[in-house]
Amino acid sequence: MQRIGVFVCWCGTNIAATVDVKAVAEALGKEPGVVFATDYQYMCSQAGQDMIRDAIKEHNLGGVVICSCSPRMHETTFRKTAEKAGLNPYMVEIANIREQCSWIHKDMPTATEKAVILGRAAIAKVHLNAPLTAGESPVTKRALVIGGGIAGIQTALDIADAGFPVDIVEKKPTIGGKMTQIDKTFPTLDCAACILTPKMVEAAQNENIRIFSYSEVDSVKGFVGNFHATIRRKARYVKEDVCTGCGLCTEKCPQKKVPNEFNLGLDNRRAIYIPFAQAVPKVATIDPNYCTMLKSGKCGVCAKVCTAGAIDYKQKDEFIEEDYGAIVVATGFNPIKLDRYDEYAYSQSPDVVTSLEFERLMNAAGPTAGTLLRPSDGEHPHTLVFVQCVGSRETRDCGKPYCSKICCMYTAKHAMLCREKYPDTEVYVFYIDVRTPGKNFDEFYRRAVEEYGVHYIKGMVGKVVPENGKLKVQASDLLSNEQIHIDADMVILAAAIEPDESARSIATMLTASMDTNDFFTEAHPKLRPVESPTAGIFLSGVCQGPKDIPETVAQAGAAASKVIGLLAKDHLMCNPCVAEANELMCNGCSSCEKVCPYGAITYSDKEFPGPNRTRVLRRVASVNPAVCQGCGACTVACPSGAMDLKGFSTSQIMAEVDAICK
Amino acid sequence: MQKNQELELTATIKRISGVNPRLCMKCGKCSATCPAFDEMDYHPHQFVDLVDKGQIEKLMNSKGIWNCLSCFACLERCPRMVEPAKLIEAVRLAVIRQQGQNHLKPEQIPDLLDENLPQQAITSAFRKYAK
Amino acid sequence: MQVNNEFKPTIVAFCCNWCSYAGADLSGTNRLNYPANVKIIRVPCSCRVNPMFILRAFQRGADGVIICGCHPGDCHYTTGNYYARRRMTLLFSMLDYLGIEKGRTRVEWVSAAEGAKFAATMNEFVETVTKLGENKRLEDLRCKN
Amino acid sequence: MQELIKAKAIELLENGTVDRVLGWKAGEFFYDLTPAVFTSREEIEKDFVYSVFSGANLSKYLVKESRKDGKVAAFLKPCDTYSFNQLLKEHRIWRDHVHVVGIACDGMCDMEKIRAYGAKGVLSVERDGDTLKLETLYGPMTMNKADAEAERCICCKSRKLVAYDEKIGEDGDVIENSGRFDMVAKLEAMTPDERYAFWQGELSKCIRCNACRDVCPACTCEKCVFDNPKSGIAQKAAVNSFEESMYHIIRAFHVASRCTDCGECSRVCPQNIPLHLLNRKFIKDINELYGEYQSGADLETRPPLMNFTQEDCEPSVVYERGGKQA
Amino acid sequence: MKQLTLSKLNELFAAMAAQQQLYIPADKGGQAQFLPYVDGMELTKSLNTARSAKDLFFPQTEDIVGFQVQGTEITLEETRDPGAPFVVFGVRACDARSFDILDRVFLSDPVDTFYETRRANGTVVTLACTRPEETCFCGAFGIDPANPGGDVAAWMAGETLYLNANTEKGETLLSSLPLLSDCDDSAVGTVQAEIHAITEKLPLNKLDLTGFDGDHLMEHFNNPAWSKLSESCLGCGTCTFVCPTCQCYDVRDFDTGHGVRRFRCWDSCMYSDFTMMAHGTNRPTQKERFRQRFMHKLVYFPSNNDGIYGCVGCGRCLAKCPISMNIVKVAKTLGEGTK
Repeated sequence: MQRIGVFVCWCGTNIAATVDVKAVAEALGKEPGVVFATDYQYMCSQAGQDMIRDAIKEHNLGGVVICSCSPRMHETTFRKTAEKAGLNPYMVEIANIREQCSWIHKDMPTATEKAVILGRAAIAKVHLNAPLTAGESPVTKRALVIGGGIAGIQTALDIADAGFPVDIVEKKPTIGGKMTQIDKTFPTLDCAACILTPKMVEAAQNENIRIFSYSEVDSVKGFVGNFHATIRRKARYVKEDVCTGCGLCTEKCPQKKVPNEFNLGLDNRRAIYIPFAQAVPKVATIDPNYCTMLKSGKCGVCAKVCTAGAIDYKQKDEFIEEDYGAIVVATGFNPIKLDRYDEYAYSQSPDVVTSLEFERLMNAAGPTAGTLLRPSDGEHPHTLVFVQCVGSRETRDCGKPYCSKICCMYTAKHAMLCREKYPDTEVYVFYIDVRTPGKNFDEFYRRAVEEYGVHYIKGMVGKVVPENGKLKVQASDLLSNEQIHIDADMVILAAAIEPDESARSIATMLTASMDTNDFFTEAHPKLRPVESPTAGIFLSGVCQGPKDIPETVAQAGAAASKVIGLLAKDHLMCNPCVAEANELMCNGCSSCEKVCPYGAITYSDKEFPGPNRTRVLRRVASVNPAVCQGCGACTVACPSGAMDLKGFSTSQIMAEVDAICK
Repeated sequence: MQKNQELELTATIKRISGVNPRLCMKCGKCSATCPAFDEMDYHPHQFVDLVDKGQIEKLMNSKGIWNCLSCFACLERCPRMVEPAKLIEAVRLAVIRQQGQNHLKPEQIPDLLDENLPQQAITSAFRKYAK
Repeated sequence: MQVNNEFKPTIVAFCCNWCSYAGADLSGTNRLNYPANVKIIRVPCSCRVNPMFILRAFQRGADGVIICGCHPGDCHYTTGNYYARRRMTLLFSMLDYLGIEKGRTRVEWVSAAEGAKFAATMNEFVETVTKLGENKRLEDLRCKN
Repeated sequence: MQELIKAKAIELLENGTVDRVLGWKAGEFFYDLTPAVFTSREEIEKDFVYSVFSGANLSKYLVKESRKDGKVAAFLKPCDTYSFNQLLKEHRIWRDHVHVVGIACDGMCDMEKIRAYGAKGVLSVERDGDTLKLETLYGPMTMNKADAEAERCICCKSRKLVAYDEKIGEDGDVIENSGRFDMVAKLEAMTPDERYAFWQGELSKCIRCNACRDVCPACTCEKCVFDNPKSGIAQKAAVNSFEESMYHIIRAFHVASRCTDCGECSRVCPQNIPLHLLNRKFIKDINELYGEYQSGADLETRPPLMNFTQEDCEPSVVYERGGKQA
Repeated sequence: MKQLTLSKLNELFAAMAAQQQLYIPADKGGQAQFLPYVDGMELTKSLNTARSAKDLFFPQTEDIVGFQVQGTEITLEETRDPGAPFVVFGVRACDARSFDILDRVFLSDPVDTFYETRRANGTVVTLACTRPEETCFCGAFGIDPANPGGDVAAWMAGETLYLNANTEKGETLLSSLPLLSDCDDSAVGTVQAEIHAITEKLPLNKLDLTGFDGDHLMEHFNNPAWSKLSESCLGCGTCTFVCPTCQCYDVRDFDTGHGVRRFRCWDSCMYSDFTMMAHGTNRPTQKERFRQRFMHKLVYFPSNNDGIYGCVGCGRCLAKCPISMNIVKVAKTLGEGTK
């Protein structure tokens, strides 16, 4: 039996107004083992803490029960207090008589009675507490970045600059992400490629960075500081280290009718391809869905023309296993599919395009070599209609309830560029609101209107009907309270953006939580915006929420600094409340191992003393305390009761049950 | 009109239609999509706005309410699921009911009977117009 | 009937530390009332709840036992509540099979943000158990006063 | 059949394949066969019996036997092989110390049923196809073998041998619609009050002799929680109706998704409590809620309680299933 | 000797039950057990009850004393059941003999007052076995199922129940029942002869017990056959708990949350924690535990009790042992060793 001290906090009037704290202290003072019981206005104050410290020393207390606010609030505070008095911090238990008692009950006798019972339960538990010491786990000084867009690249570069090795895993054949497809950037109108490609090259050349392109993360196990990932390098049927990127194969390949995803299917590429000229790594990749050699075994042209001998039709997916201390998620976004928006005729007319497609049509490296031409007939368009908020701010199921944030600005950019390059065009922008919070953003939008004469119309497009080579646009002009009709040559839809489809499975793999829109949730929306609630997982870029490039880069840097802060530590303190196997009772049945989410349980054959001085060899479980996170799943899976959880042991919980049900 | 009466009327419209006009983000897609736009004095987006503001009387006096085709295009395309067509229908009903007179009396029915008119139409018309 | 009105059931609530215990705290912070006969035991995860604990509670005089955890998919330990879900489903089914009132046991997923749901759930559960009356079918007479 | 098995046992011993043979040994009567280890031809010839009374499941003995030096041959009936597999899965048997001879079985008889049939003072039984000829203190009588069969054999789940090194006799099949859940379904259809009365009647008979646990191939803990004073639920006697419920619920829960439904618990219960109905309830629920699962059928599939899917039903499913709520 | 036509049996039961609590062997839950008599209850058709009659004098569990705990205050609480007079009808000769064995244990110094009270309260009416089972071997212990003993012995012959008082208590009981009429003592002669004819044929009735005495104690103890005999024993308590003579119990405390109930409950020497002490246990494997049980019944007990065996041949363990190991097999195997 422990010598227990009970401290009842008034929390000003928060507790004392509904709980008779004196009566609680008096009642608990009569409990077996309690040698000291008192109450005080604010136990968490310095004076309150001193009181606890002095009582521990004076009464030689072995356990402390504090009846106060939630343990989520001040458990750490009081543990530290106990530690200062020379008591093991885990000999402190909190009875939550504020959030779970005084604040929910109005009647004083009822609340007081409940507070006494909660106090008794805590006393019953403390009697069975044992001193616990937190172990340490080493930190693997390497980071993994999932996603090789601008967010991933920037994070990797910043971490690498601090001297830590980083691996980037990118599922596409090249890093660069969405930004590679963008022509110009707002509000400066500088060329996206011009600012991105140097960063891509820098990442490729940085000694601390390894790039796994055309690869995916297959599985992640472990925990903060000690993740273990398996990376699948998909077979590209080209030896990456041998290919020189000369591109001869991509010219000779007879399979010419493959939709070019880099240009969003606006033109075609070959079955063997390099996505674009500045790709990193600049190596060819064979598309197994179109390659006749891979499909039917007949062809082999690329292998014949490749002077480097880089083609390998027999290549298999390769798996790389690596340990990491931290993981950054930078999985980015995609525009939503518009096939359910019949009113805009996106599926009916090639001249109705998304803004990202429009980027390619304006880009010098795009399908039209930078000249704006109508996809349907290659004619120069004269009337362009931009529609904003397509799928954004929608509560219908085909849309997204959030604002995609970047559309107002890129639409202004597109409109402005059209008018600049082709002054003969009429450009209409239909908007609900124009949102321009950002440095030089509103000025940029105003320039589109004032300098470039873009027609901004407050209202929405109701329908687009392709008719006689024109797109009949019917829309409302809310300011003039009119319905207007425009015969447009092209309609450009500002499609909402959504997290990449791989995000959900990655979140599950990393045990990181997501919101209903599949954006990763941050540990705290204001104070910890670049960390996931799961320790060791960090968020960079649009995977956390819609962002433009400067914001993405800023968040990427912030995530990197958090990673650097983690990797700079040699050890992390472990949670001492972990599972423990009693080898004498374990029968080695593996039930616990099957339910452990962390793989913290291993088995070994050990010799034990048997009856009559014999030795018995038995298979028994042991828990790696650095890996165990203390969920307790094993304790219930174990039929023998050989598994127990420190700090939440079976006997402790049963003692609490007994005290409550008395 | 008295303020109280106004509030009551607004509540009635909301109750009949089941529409919450506050969901509207004033994008105007309803009006953009409306095939009867030119025939109406108040356009669908204004309907939502006026109901929200409680100015039902204006709507009730409007001729335009009878020009709505009830094609439900606005309802279909509204990004916020406000359903303006239902508001219009509700205003129509309110007009009919407020006039306090039966547009159709039981004794009138025999005269109206037409061999080509489905009985169901009469029953439903009676149900709708006879308070 | 009057006795029944005065009957205040003893309810044990096992709450996982990360979601439901925080949800219970939040209902306190928001001053949302629920009856004082609900007493909460903090466990790291709903998967820590051993059927033994539930039976023990009934033995010692509990009239209802509720287990609260993170919503499936949101478990702090990734999978804990999935195991808890299967275990509790089978256990409750077995208790029902033995003729013990189903209403005395319950599992509810309450997130840290669902203070209102926590209070509402507890109110509802207390009401259900109050209607069922005293736990007679899993009682241990030795533990009665 | 018995002769084939005895010859096989002798052959395995004499050709050095094994050092010991695990089988059934003759007793005072025709029916009281005891599991025993044989080490010589003489012992086997004298005492080895395989008959319709060789009901005892020998798999659990292999937990101890396989840990001894040398190799042991075990004769396992189809349902015993499921237990054997499950024990292998849980690393309880050292496979390379065991030579399993699978033997066909067409249903074991239960002496209790013969007595209940009205036979008193039975001195001998002779099987003639589907009939049993009994010699009793009070004269001869005959009965159908089917009437003497154990409940678990009447609704046998499988006559298939799922693990063996060699076999004797024809291997059978898994039996679909064995009807083994009929009684569970019948209980489920009752009102809670009726069910409660049923189980109180049954469980109150319990004398806590622990035979069900000690014979159970799924109960191979080094120390059972009910024997471990530190578990907080250790108890020696059925002191109170709660203790009986607690013991049987927890025991059934501990073997849930590991129990192969071998039926030994009910066979050995001196108080004739239908304990298999508890285990089968779990099996039936698992089959219905999480998909068909037969423990011991293979070595790979995860037991359903150590597994999950994200789409699993919620525990509230219980409120909608089963008998009506009173 | 008294007699009664069997058709009036229920009237007899009712008359007994009117005076004091009456227990009769009846069927419940598919098996026979001694149950408090209620109107219309019928005698079981089974030869004997699944559990023995010792339950009525030495129940599986009983409270010894209680403690109330209030804070740090502890008060003692008397929980003893004062009991009331009762009659148990239909005890077989074997179970009747078991009371003699239990008496030697519980009524010798120090006297077990709980048992003593119940023995004093109880009147035993035995019933001769007209249809013994093949598992019966009471004859081996000199028990005559045709002369079942007890306070009152009863026989059923044809349509008549005969009753004969053996003790004063029995005399009192019979004389209080006006239903009964007097008859000649020789009336049961025929039925006794019939019973003897059957017992002659019982396969185990002549179990040879020579050599089971103190002189051969070490020989039996060191018999190598124990390993073989015990190897299939599961270590359950079935044999112990159905046995009419097993008398070991454990004393335990149950924490009720607001106090402690100290109770005793049957224990089994087959259990691994039987007589567990701080240093561990004297009988580390099942072999030692198994040996203990049979040595006690066949050797230790007779050595200390004028040659009376601790077994009455009721045959319950033969019928109930999960693996069909039993005292007959043990006695035969050990007997070979001393021949």
